[in-house]
Amino acid sequence: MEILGTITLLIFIVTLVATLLGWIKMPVQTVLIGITLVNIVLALIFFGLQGMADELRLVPADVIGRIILHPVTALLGGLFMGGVLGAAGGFEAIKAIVNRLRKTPLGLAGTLVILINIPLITMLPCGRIIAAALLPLLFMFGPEGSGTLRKTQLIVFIAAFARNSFGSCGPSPVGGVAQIAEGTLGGATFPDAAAGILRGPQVFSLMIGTAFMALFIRFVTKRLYPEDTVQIKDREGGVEPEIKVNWKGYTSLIIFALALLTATFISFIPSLKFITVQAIFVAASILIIIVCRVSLGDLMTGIILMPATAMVAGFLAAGSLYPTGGMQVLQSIFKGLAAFPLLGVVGTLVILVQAQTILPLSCSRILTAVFVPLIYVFGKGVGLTDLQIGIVMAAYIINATTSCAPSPLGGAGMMAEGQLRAETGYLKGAFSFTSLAVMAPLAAVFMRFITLDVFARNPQTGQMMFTATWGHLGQTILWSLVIMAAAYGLIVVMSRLITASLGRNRKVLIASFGLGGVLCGISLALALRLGEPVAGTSLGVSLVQGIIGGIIAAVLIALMIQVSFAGPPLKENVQAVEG
Amino acid sequence: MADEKQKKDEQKIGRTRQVEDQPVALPGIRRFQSFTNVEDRMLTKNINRAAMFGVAAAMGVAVLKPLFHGMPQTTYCYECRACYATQDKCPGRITEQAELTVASRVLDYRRFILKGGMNCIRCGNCQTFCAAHLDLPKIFGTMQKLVVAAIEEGYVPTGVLAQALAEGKIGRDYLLPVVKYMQKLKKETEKPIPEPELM
Amino acid sequence: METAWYNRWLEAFAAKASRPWRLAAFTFLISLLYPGTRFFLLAVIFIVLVVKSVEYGVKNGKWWGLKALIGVFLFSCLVYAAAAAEAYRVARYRRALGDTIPLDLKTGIYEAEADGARGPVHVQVEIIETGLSPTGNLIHRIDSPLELHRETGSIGGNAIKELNYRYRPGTEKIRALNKDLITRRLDQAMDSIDGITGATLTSRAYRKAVKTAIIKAHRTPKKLSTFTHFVYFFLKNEISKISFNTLAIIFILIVFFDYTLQGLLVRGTGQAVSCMNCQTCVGACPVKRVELDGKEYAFPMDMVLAARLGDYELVKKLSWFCVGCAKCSGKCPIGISAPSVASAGVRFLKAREAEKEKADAGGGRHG
Amino acid sequence: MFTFIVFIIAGALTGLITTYALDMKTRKELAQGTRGGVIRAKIRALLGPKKMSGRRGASPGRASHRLAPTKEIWQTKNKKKTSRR
Repeated sequence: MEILGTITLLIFIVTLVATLLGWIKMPVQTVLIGITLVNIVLALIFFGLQGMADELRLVPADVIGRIILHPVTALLGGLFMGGVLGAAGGFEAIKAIVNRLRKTPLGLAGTLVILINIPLITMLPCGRIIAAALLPLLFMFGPEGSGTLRKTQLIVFIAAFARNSFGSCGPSPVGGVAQIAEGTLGGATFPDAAAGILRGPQVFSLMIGTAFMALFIRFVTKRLYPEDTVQIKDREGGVEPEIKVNWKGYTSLIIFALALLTATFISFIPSLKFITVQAIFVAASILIIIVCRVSLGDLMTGIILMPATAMVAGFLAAGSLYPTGGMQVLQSIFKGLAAFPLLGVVGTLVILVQAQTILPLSCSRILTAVFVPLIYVFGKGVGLTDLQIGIVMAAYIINATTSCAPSPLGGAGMMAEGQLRAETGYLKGAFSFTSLAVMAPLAAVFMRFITLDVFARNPQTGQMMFTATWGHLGQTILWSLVIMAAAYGLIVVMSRLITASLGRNRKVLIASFGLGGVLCGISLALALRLGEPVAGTSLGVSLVQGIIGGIIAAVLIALMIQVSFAGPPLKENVQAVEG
Repeated sequence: MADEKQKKDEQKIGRTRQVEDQPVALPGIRRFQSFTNVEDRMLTKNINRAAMFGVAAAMGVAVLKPLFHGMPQTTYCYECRACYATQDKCPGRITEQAELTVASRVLDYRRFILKGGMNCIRCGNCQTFCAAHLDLPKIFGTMQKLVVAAIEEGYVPTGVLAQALAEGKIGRDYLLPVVKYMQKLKKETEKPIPEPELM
Repeated sequence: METAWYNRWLEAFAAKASRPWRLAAFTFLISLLYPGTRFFLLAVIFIVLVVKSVEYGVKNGKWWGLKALIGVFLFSCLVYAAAAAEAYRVARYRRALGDTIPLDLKTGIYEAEADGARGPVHVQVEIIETGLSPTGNLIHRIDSPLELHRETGSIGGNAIKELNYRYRPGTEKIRALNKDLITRRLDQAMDSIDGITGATLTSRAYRKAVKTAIIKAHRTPKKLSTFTHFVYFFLKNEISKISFNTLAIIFILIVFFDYTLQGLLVRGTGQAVSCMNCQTCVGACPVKRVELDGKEYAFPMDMVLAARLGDYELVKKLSWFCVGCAKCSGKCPIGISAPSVASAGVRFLKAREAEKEKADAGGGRHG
Repeated sequence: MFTFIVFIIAGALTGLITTYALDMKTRKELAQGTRGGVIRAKIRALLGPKKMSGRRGASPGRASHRLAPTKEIWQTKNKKKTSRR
């Protein structure tokens, strides 16, 4: 059984890495389905050889049973809504509303900030739902459209929007990724965990992560386009083209907003709890179809098959590891790492937290379904308290939801890159870096100081504790500021070091990632230590362990990013801009 | 010299799907791209088609199977695992109720038995925690019947049953069919199986 | 290039079974599998047919379709009323009997068997007229002939002797059993037959055999006729909150499945299924944006997506704008070639149109 | 409440940073960006799950329902809630 587990796990990881590095040039679905089939065939052969022929019958059901159906159907339901909304002109209505907002005291800057954060406000189960429709509209702010923004500004704007939208699946209450972990955390310590224990940290670190992503891209882009100070297309006489939106657009937008609100808050009404998100979305789409007289075909135009199919294929591939014993092998590998003195429990946890960014697949749920139970079992195994497991889980989930952005396998970040007409990989570095150095530590800090105290139950009395104090608030802000300042320093220094040479840029990239990893390791180790001691190590030892783990994870991430953020050499680039 | 090194770097780093001699239009975009890279295509068109069909079929199976067996509710389990909060209030000592629901969805007998599904007495404790308010007792009850039928047909591996018996994962209501089946096997294979005392 | 046999077969399927037909087939399949939705799905089909016939009537001034539908509706109402009336009568009869208490016993001796520890346990139940129950008949004695079973003499055999002794005519035990039969459900009443310590399997078998015998003695209640069963198979309204949710999910999945299928059926457009809407092709394309019929399209990507959705008319229109430089296919991360997908779509459209024309012409000649 | 405060502070800060990153450096634009960030953070904090705002009264009924003994949970199925001892 162990041999079989090792072989299947090796097949899984090696094939995925080969696909990520571009050695296997096939759609990710094909690769994953291939892994599944190979693993199942191997399992059949092994079981057959061992004389466990009657075990064979249950293998297919076990594999198919690993499909988590809810996020797939919720995502497809959301995409239906997107398609209908687009056809009815709802997104045009958003544009008109934004145009109107610009003339209020909010001004252009405030409007852009809100626009960037629309995905975080709507919180759909997949960022693609809203990004697919809104990205082309946002692109029209740039030189090719109304010319409101310059090219560098546009790059920052689109990248920040993408970052925000592709993290929004984390805090979503309607089939979000965090729900997988919330339930696992639920139990004696956090009986109400499913009511949103992970959503606060997610939102917090996503907000700040978006801003840092924008900062990162700004510094890098400034180096790539040093001369980009003029607007490429002047506005003709300052007159902007008027956006015409008919009543259909506004109506559909209102129905959409109502459906979203219903979906968000329905779980708080006990008598209506049974209505699922999918049902609400389908009903709302059909309502829009009837009211706004959109054709039924428009329902389907919004569907992006890629995430749904990749998700199913990924669940199948990961599921094929269960009956073959690959999961036990994975667990024992991490246990072995934890026994290694230089890495220790803290170092292993830091690597585990980054596991998904190291293997960025096109949808985070593929591996989250594997890793969340693994982290829980691992944490219990090495003697972490429930609070500490909560901290690790918060940091893990934010990294997991981020992992679809830097994925080269049709990850969501590619939508932004494609929209910018850039080679794949231009934004990947920034996405990975912010999730490594800023978002995971911040989520851990927020979880440690604010959320856990709200959710934890007093072990003596069994009552819920509500002990978050002003001191906790101060500590949260202090720690966040320290982390943000360190990350800012890193970004500034790194952007200064970018030159015309790609090879040198790559070294800079790896070095800065390593430093980011150090930052991540230190803050995670501190957040864990501030709860209770970890596995009996002293503070200094756990700091060192965290740093080593962080560096290993960061270097692995940097190696997985094939194309560095520097893109083509500067010289050539400047020529291209000029010519 | 420096140019050569740079080119080498570029080839090593980037995916080469473009004509390198062409000037750059935007970061990473060259003015002319090769028509079709034959080596990128391989002979994979039909494989991709088949894989996609496999994906869709797997989804179809995952939804139609519970429908066919009278447990349509399982299709909208969030798998948020909120039911784990039942903890020691579960009289059947089941710790992972969500696993049972998922096992019921695809009729995964092994998972259902080993996670303690046959211990369920359908008290409805876990239902109060369910975020989607599924009728968990009904689902588990239906599944228990199906498991018993499967055991009688000899569909469930004996290894699973022996393990479940040893771990006390078979509730007293279902001991009889299991023991009967094992006894039948005992007659065939002469393996010693302990006969539990009922009532 | 020679077309592979499976491609020819798939394309013939795609041309014959277009999307409405496929969706109807899926709906039918679901309604067969899932009783709770039958009525709802039938109603949906009926409403769609009514809308279509009204459209036809407005266009052509002929209302036979609508009239036929109204006729079908009235007829099914009548059929349903007949079935409902019968169901009501049966239900009333059962209620009068007491739905769960099988008390309507016939007099006589009934025999039954059940598997004991080592073989079948044989039981005889004698029912005589007592006048105690509403129908007047109750159990007189229970007997298990010793020569008919093979239980272990010291355990099972003794147990059966003991049970035979307990349920002689007129004992306390048999009166208690009769009382339980009147006041409780059958399986609950069976629980009142105490087991014999140490002979669990035999006791169980005894109990089961007694139950089977009583069921044999029971006069079968009036059943629904085949006609009513048939009508209720389609028309019984079982829709609930659960079926609403499940229907939504099934709807989503059917659409997903069907739209995945479309790309797989038509040769050359299968690549489009893997499209991930990343718009890299739009960046590479010299055309980039196309305005058609008041709508704006992101150029090669929307063409590929239209091919995936099976909207080949749109593909044809959009393909007029393509310059065929194939920069997009060079940039595509998965290697989809938009021009080749589009040309495959247009080729399929043309082939279908040609076939239709041929069929029309052929039909005219024959007719 | 603490979540609310932290969100607003973070919102203001990120609004400021984003505006700066978007290359809008005049004081007016920075102020506008900050305002936008705060509004966004407020909306987000209000939309979040009730538990997150840390108010005690948010879901006591739910919690007590969950902590109730088995028997009473079973009885509440008849729409009539039995009082808890």
